[in-house]
Amino acid sequence: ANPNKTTKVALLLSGSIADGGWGQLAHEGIVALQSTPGFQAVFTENIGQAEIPQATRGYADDGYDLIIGHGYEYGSALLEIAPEYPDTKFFVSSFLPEPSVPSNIQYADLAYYDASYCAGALAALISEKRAAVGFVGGGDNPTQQRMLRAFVAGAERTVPGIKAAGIITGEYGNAARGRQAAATLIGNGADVIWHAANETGIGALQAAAAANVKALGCYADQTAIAPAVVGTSLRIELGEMVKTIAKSVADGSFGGGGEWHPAVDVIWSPVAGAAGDHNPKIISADAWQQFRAIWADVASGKLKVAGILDA
Amino acid sequence: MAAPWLHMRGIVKRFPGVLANDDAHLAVRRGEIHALLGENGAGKSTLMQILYGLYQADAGEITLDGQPLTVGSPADAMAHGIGMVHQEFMLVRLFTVAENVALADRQSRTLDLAAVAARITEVSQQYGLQIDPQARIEQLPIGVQQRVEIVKLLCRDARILILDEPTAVLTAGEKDRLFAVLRRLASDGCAIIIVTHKLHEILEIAERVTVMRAGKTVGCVPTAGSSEAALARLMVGRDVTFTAPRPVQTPGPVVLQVEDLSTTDERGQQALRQAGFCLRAGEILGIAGVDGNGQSELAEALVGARPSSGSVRLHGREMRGLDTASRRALGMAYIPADRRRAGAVMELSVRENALLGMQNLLSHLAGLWRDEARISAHAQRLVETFGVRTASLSFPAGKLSGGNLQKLILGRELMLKPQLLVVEQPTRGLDVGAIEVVWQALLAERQKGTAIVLVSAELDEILTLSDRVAVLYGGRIAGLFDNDGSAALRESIGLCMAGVGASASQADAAANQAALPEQECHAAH
Amino acid sequence: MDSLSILDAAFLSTWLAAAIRLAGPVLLAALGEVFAERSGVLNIGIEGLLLIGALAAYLACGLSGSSWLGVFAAIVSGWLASLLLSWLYVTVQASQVVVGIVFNLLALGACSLVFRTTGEVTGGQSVAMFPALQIPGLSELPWVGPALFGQPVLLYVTLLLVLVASMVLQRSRFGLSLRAVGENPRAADAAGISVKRMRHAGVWISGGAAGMAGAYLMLCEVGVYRDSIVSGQGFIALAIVILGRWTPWKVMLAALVFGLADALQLSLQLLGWGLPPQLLLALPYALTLLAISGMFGGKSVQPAALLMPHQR
Amino acid sequence: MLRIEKRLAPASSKTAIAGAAALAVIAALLVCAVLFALQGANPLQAYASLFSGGFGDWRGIGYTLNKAAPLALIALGTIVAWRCGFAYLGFEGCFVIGAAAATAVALAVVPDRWLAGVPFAVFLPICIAAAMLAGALWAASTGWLRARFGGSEVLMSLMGNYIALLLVQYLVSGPMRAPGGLPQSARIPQETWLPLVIEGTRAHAGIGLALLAALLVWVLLRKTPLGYEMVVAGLNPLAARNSGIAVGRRVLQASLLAGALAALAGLVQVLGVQYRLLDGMSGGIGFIGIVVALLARLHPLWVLPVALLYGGMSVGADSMQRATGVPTSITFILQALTVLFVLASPWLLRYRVVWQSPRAAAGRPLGERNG
Ligand SMILES: Nc1ncnc2c1ncn2[C@@H]1O[C@H](COP(=O)(O)OP(=O)(O)OP(=O)(O)O)[C@@H](O)[C@H]1O
Ligand SMILES: Nc1ncnc2c1ncn2[C@@H]1O[C@H](COP(=O)(O)OP(=O)(O)OP(=O)(O)O)[C@@H](O)[C@H]1O
Ligand SMILES: [Mg+2]
Ligand SMILES: [Mg+2]
Repeated sequence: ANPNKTTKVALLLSGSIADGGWGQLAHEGIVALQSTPGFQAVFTENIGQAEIPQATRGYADDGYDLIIGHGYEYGSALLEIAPEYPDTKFFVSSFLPEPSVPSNIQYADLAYYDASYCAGALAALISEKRAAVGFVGGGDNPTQQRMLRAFVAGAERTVPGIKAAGIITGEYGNAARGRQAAATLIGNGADVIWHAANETGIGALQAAAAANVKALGCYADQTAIAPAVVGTSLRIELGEMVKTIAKSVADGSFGGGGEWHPAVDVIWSPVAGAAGDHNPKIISADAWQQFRAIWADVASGKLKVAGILDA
Repeated sequence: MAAPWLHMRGIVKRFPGVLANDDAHLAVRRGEIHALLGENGAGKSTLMQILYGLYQADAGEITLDGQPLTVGSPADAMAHGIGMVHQEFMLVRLFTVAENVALADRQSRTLDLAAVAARITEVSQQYGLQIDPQARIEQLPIGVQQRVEIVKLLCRDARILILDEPTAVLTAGEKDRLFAVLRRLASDGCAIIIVTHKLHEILEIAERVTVMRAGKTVGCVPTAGSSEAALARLMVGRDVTFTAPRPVQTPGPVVLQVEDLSTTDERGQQALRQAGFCLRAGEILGIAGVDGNGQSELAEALVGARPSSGSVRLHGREMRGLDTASRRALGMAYIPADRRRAGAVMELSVRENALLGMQNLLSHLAGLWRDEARISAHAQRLVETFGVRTASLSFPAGKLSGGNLQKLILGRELMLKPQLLVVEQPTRGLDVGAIEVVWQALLAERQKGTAIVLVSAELDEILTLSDRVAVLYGGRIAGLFDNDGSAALRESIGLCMAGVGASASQADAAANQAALPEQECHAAH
Repeated sequence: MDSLSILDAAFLSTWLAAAIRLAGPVLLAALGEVFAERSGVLNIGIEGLLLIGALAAYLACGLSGSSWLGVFAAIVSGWLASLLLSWLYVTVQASQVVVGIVFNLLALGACSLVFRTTGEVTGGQSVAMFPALQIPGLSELPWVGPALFGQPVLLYVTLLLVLVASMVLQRSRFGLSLRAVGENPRAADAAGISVKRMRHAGVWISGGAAGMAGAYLMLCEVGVYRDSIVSGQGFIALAIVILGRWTPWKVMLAALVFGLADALQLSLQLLGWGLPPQLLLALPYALTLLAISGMFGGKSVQPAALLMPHQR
Repeated sequence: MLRIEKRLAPASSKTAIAGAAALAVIAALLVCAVLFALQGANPLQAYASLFSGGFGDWRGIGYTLNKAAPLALIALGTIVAWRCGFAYLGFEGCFVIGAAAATAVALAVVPDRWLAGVPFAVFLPICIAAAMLAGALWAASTGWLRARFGGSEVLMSLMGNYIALLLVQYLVSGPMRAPGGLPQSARIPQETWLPLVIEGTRAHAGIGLALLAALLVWVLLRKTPLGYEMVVAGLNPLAARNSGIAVGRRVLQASLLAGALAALAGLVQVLGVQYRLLDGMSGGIGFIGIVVALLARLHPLWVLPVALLYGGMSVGADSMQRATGVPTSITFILQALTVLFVLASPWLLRYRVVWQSPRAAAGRPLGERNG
C-alpha cells in the first residue's frame, strides 16, 4: 500500500446518526477516521430503501475506496453493485447473503447470537423471581428471530426452570411500541428485559424503569436512559468495526469475498457508565462471575451457540 | 316626502372584467316594502350583497338615518339591523332550526338552545309562521326553509330585510303567506327590500320600485298607477309581450306512455306514486304542483336520472333499465331545474358546454376522437340560433348571466332534435325579456312536433304553454286537465295543488287515464 | 411459570394496559384533529406536529427539569407550527393534502436539525417523566385495575379533554360555529361567522393538541428524543378520527380499538401461534375503511365541506 | 412610495405564475442558505453541487431520469383520477402492489416456472399487463366502494395504503421471501431487467414508458370524447349525469387507469432499479407523485418537466450532501420548503406592488379601495 495515499471511506446509513445506537456508534468510527491521518471519511444518513443503489453508486463514482453499507438493508443492493466497481471495496455489516460473493465485498457476522445467548444467560442469572425473562426485538427478520432463540437458549440453559419469551415488534424505530412490548412481557411475569431493537428498545428500557424490573441495554451504553434498572449494556463496537475495516483497506489486507467473524468479546463489550462494566447494585457479584465465565467460553469457542441453535 | 331611512348613493362595484354596479342608488323608507327590479345581471344581487357586507363597494356611500354606515361584514350589517334572505338559502342542512337561528345570534356568548327555541316559537307565533324549532333543516320543504330564514332575521331584531328573489321557488299559496308576513313586518316599522323578476308581485306588494339596468339605477317609481308593461319598458328599454300565443294544432301520434311510475327521493321516501299519462307529438304537458310533490322526481325518473319502477315507453319502446345516455340516444332531452348546478359545467367554456351530450356525435372514428371543427361549428350555430350573448365561444359558462346560460342549455338540448323534451323550471329567475325568448323557443319546438313535459312552479307559465295539465300532489297525479284557458280551470288546478280540490271523480279519471291503452289516448282528444 | 395463556388475568390486563397506553397519545392528537376536520380542514400535518411537540417537550423538560413545563412548551410549539399550516390551508388555500404531506417532511428535517445542534441536553438521560398514577383502591381491582387506574396523569387529562371537546363541540357557540363552517361555509359566512377565523382556530387546536400528544409520547412513554419517535402515530390519529366519525367519545372508542389490535399483535406472540403480525396490524385499517365506505349507511357523517376551500 | 395592494382578481398570466413560482424557489434557497452557513458549509458550493449532481453530467442525468420516471407515472395517475373527480390518495398502495405483481411475474422467468425462457419482448407486455391489472383492481376497489356506497375516496384510500403496505410486507417476509432471508424477494433474473437507454448511465427504459404514458393521458383528456366525459364528470357530476354521462362508470374507469399507472411506476422501480421486491420500497413516492401532479397543475404534459426537476433536485440533494457533509435534515428542509413555497406562491398573485406618489394617495376619495 502507498503510505501517501489517503483512503476515502463512506458510510451509508438507513437511519440517523443520532439514534443513540446502531447508527451513532458506526458514525463514531467515521468521526475517529476523520481525525486519523491518511483517511478521508464521510457518511450519508437516512437513506431510504429505494435510494440505496443510487447513493452507493454516487460514492463509487466519486472514487471512494471503501463503501460501508451499515445494516441488512445493504446486503443485496451492494452485492449487485460491487462487480461494477472492481476498484472499490464494499463492506456490509450483515450476514453473507450467498455462499460466494465477489472479492471486493465483505460481509460480517457480528456475533449477534453469541451476544444474545450471553445476554439471556445474564438475564436469567439476575432474575430475582427466577420465573421469566423477556426479550424485545426490532424488525421482523430472521436475524432478530434467531437472536430471540439464542436469548431463550442462553436463559433457559443457564438457569433451568426459568422461562424466556420475546416479542418482535416489527420496527426498530418505534419506542412507544417497544415500551408496550416490554410492558406486556413484564405483565406476564418477566422480571428482566433485554432488547436488540435500537430506538424501539429505548421504550423497552422505559417500561422496565416504570415497572422497576431489571434491564440490560444493547448496542450502546444505555445506562443513562434508566440508571436505576439497567445493570449493564452490551455495547457493539461498531466504531471499532469501521476503523478496523478502513485500516484493512488502507494497508491492503482487506479480506473480501467472504465474511468477517470477530469473536464476541472483540465486537461486543459489557459497559455500565461510570460503574465500569456492570452496576453491582443490580447485578450481584456472583451472577457477574458466572456470566463472565459463560462469556469467556462463548468467546473462546468452547461453547458453540450456533451448534445449540441448530440442534 | 319623508327622508329615506336607508340610503345607498353612487355605489360602484367592479368584478374582474365586469362593472356590476355603476353609480347605483337606493332609498328606502321606514315601514316600506321596496322592490328592486332589473334584467338578469343588472347588478341587483351585487347591490344587496354590498348592503349586507358580503362585498365591499369600490365607491359610494351608505347612510342609515342620515348617519354614514360602513358595513365591512355580515356581522356589521346585522349589528345595524340589516338582514338578508339569500336566493340560495344559507342554512346548515344537518342542523336543527334552533341551531341555525342560534348560529347567527351574536347577542349572547353562551349557547342556550332552549332559549333560542322559545324565542323562535314566540316570533313565529307573532307573525303566523309555523315552525318547529327542533326540526332538522334537511327534513323541511323549501317554503318552510324560507320561513326559517325569515325567523332567523326576526330573532335578531332585523329592521331592514333584504329578500333576493324570495318567490322564485314558492308556490302561490306559499307566496301569499310570505307576503302576508312581509306586510305585517312593514306595518311594524320594518323596511323590506325585495328583489324579484315577477312584475305582478311587485305591483301586488311593493309601494315603490327601483329599476336597474346594466349596473345603473334608471329610476324609482311608485307602483300605484304603474303597470307591468310600464315596468318592463323601464327595465328592458323596449316593449315586452307577456303572452305567447299557442297556435292550435292537432297532436300527432303518441310519443310517451307512462304507467305505474314510482320512485323515491334522496332520503328514501316515496316521492312519486304510480304516475301514469301519455303524451303525443306536438303536445305540451304541464306538470303543476307545490314544490316537493314529486315533480323533480318525475322528470328525473322519465329521463333515467333516478332509479324508478313502472313503465316508461318512448314510441312504444320500453325504457326500463336504460340509463340516461341510452334514453337520450333514443330521443329524450332534459333541462334540469338548477341550471348552474345540474345543467351546465361552470368551469368549462361555452363551446365545451355546447358539446355536452353530443360528445360522441361530434367525433371521428365512432366516438374515439374529437372532431374539433364540427364542435366549434356546432357551438357557433347554437350561440347564433338561440341568441346566447357571450363574449366568445371560449368564455366560461359560469360567468354567463342566468338568462344566457338558460338559452345555452335550452339550445343545446333542442339541437339534439329530441322527440321528447323534459324541462324543469325553464324560466326560474329569468327576467321578462329572457322569459319571452324561452317561451317562444318552447312553442316553436312544439310546432315542430316535439312532445314536451314541462315542470314548472309558475301556474301562469303552465297555462300559457301547456295543452294539458297534470297536477301532482303527494307524489300522485291528482288531476289531469285539458287546458281550455278558462278561469275555472285555474281555480280547479289551484285547489288540486292544495290537495283539496281533487274530487273523487277527477282522481279516478286521472287514475283511469294512467292506465289508458294507446287507442284510448287517441280517443281522449 | 406457565402464565402465558390467553384466559389468564395477567395476559388480559397487560393487554388492556398496553392498549390504553398505545391509545393515549393518538387519542389526544385525534381529538385536536376532530376540530380541524369539523371546520373543514384535513390536517395531515399532525404527524409532524407530534414530532415538534415531542422535541419541544424533551428540550423544555430536559432543560428545566419540569414535566409540566415540557407539556406547556409542546402545546405552544405545536400551536406555533400550526400557524404556518393554517396560513397555507386557509389563507393561501393550497391543496391540504399536499401541504400536510410536505409539512411532515419539513418537521422531520427541522426537528432533526434542532436536536443535532442542541445536542443531548440531558446527556443521554431520560427527562423527568410522568409516573404512572396509582389511583388508590381502584388500581388494585383485578383484570382492569392496573390498566384503567394505573396510568400516567396525562391519560386522565386526555380523558377529561374528551369530555371538554364533546361539550365544546356540541354545547358551545364556538362549537356550533365551527361545525357550521365545516358543513356549509357559505351559510356560516352569511350568518356573520368568519369562515377563515374558525378554520384557523380549528387548525390551531389540532396543532396544540398534537403538540401535547407529542409531549405525552415523550414524557409518559419514551423519555429521550429520537427522530423516529413518532413513527406513523399521526397517521393513526387520522384514521381514528375517521373511524370515530368526528365525534370525541366515538374517537375515544376508536383509539381503543386501534390500541387493542396493536397490543394484541404484541401479546399474541407470546402464545407462539405464528400468525403473521401484518394481519392484526392491518385489521384496524380495514375496519376503518369499511366503516367509512358507506356500506353500513351513514355516508354523510363526514363534514360536508371537508377539503373544500371557501371563497366569497 | 411603494405600496402593496390587493388585486381585483389574482394575476393569471403564465409569466406571472411562473415568476411567482421562481420567487418561491429563490426564497427557499435563501432560507436554506442560512442553514448551510450555520452548519459551516458554503451555500454557493452546496447549490452548485445540488445542480450539477442532478443535471451536471450524464451520470447525474441518468439518475434524474430514473427518479423522474416513477414520479411522473404516479403523477399521471393522480391527474386521471383527480380530473375525473376521484380524489384518490392511494398511490403508495398501488405502487407496491404493482411492484409485487411485477416481481412475481419476473420471478417466473426461470427454468421450470411458467414463463421459463420467454424472450424479453414477450415477457415485458405480460409483466406490464399483470402489474397494471393488479394496480387497477386495487384502486378500482376504492372507486367501486365510492360509486356503490358513496364513501369518501380520500379517506378510504388513505386507509387502503396501510393495508397494501402491510400486505407487501407480509409477502416479502412470508410467501415471497428469498431463501436465506431478509425481508425481500429473490432477485429477478437479469433477462427481465429494463434495458439501459443512455450509454454510461443508469438511465433505464422506464422514462420512455413515462413519456408514452404522458402523451396517452394528454390525448385521452384532450382529444377523446371519453376524456371529455371524465373531465365533465369530475367538474360537475350532476350535470354530467343529467346529460347522459355514466358518471359512476367514468369514475371507475379513471380509478382503474390511475391505479394501473401507479402500478406501472412500481414495475419500473422493480425492473429498472431494485431488481427485487423489498419492504418499504415505496418510501412515500406515492405521495410525492401527488405533489408533482399538483405542481404541474394537473396538466399531463407539465408532469414530465416537473418530475424531472423534482427528481433532479433529490439526486442533486444526495450529491450535495456528499459534497458538503451537512446533515440530511437540511436537504429535507430544502425540498419541503421549496414545495411549500411554490404551493404558496399563488398567494403572491393576489397582490401587486404599485408605485404611487404620496400626493395622489392623500387625494384619493375615501372608500375608493379595491375589494
Ligand atoms: N363574484 C362575481 N365575480 C365576477 N362577476 C360577478 C360576480 N358576481 C356578479 N358578477 C357580475 O356582476 C353583474 C351583476 O350581477 P348580479 O348578480 O348583481 O346581477 P343580478 O341583477 O342579481 O342578476 P339576476 O337577475 O340574474 O339575479 C353580472 O354581470 C355578473 O356577471
Ligand atoms: N363565481 C362567479 N364568477 C363570475 N360570475 C359569477 C360568479 N357567480 C355568479 N356570477 C354571475 O353573477 C350573476 C348572478 O348570479 P346568480 O347566482 O344571482 O345567478 P342568476 O343569474 O341570478 O341565476 P339564478 O337566478 O338561476 O341563480 C350571474 O349572472 C353570473 O354572471
Ligand atoms: Mg341575482
Ligand atoms: Mg338570479
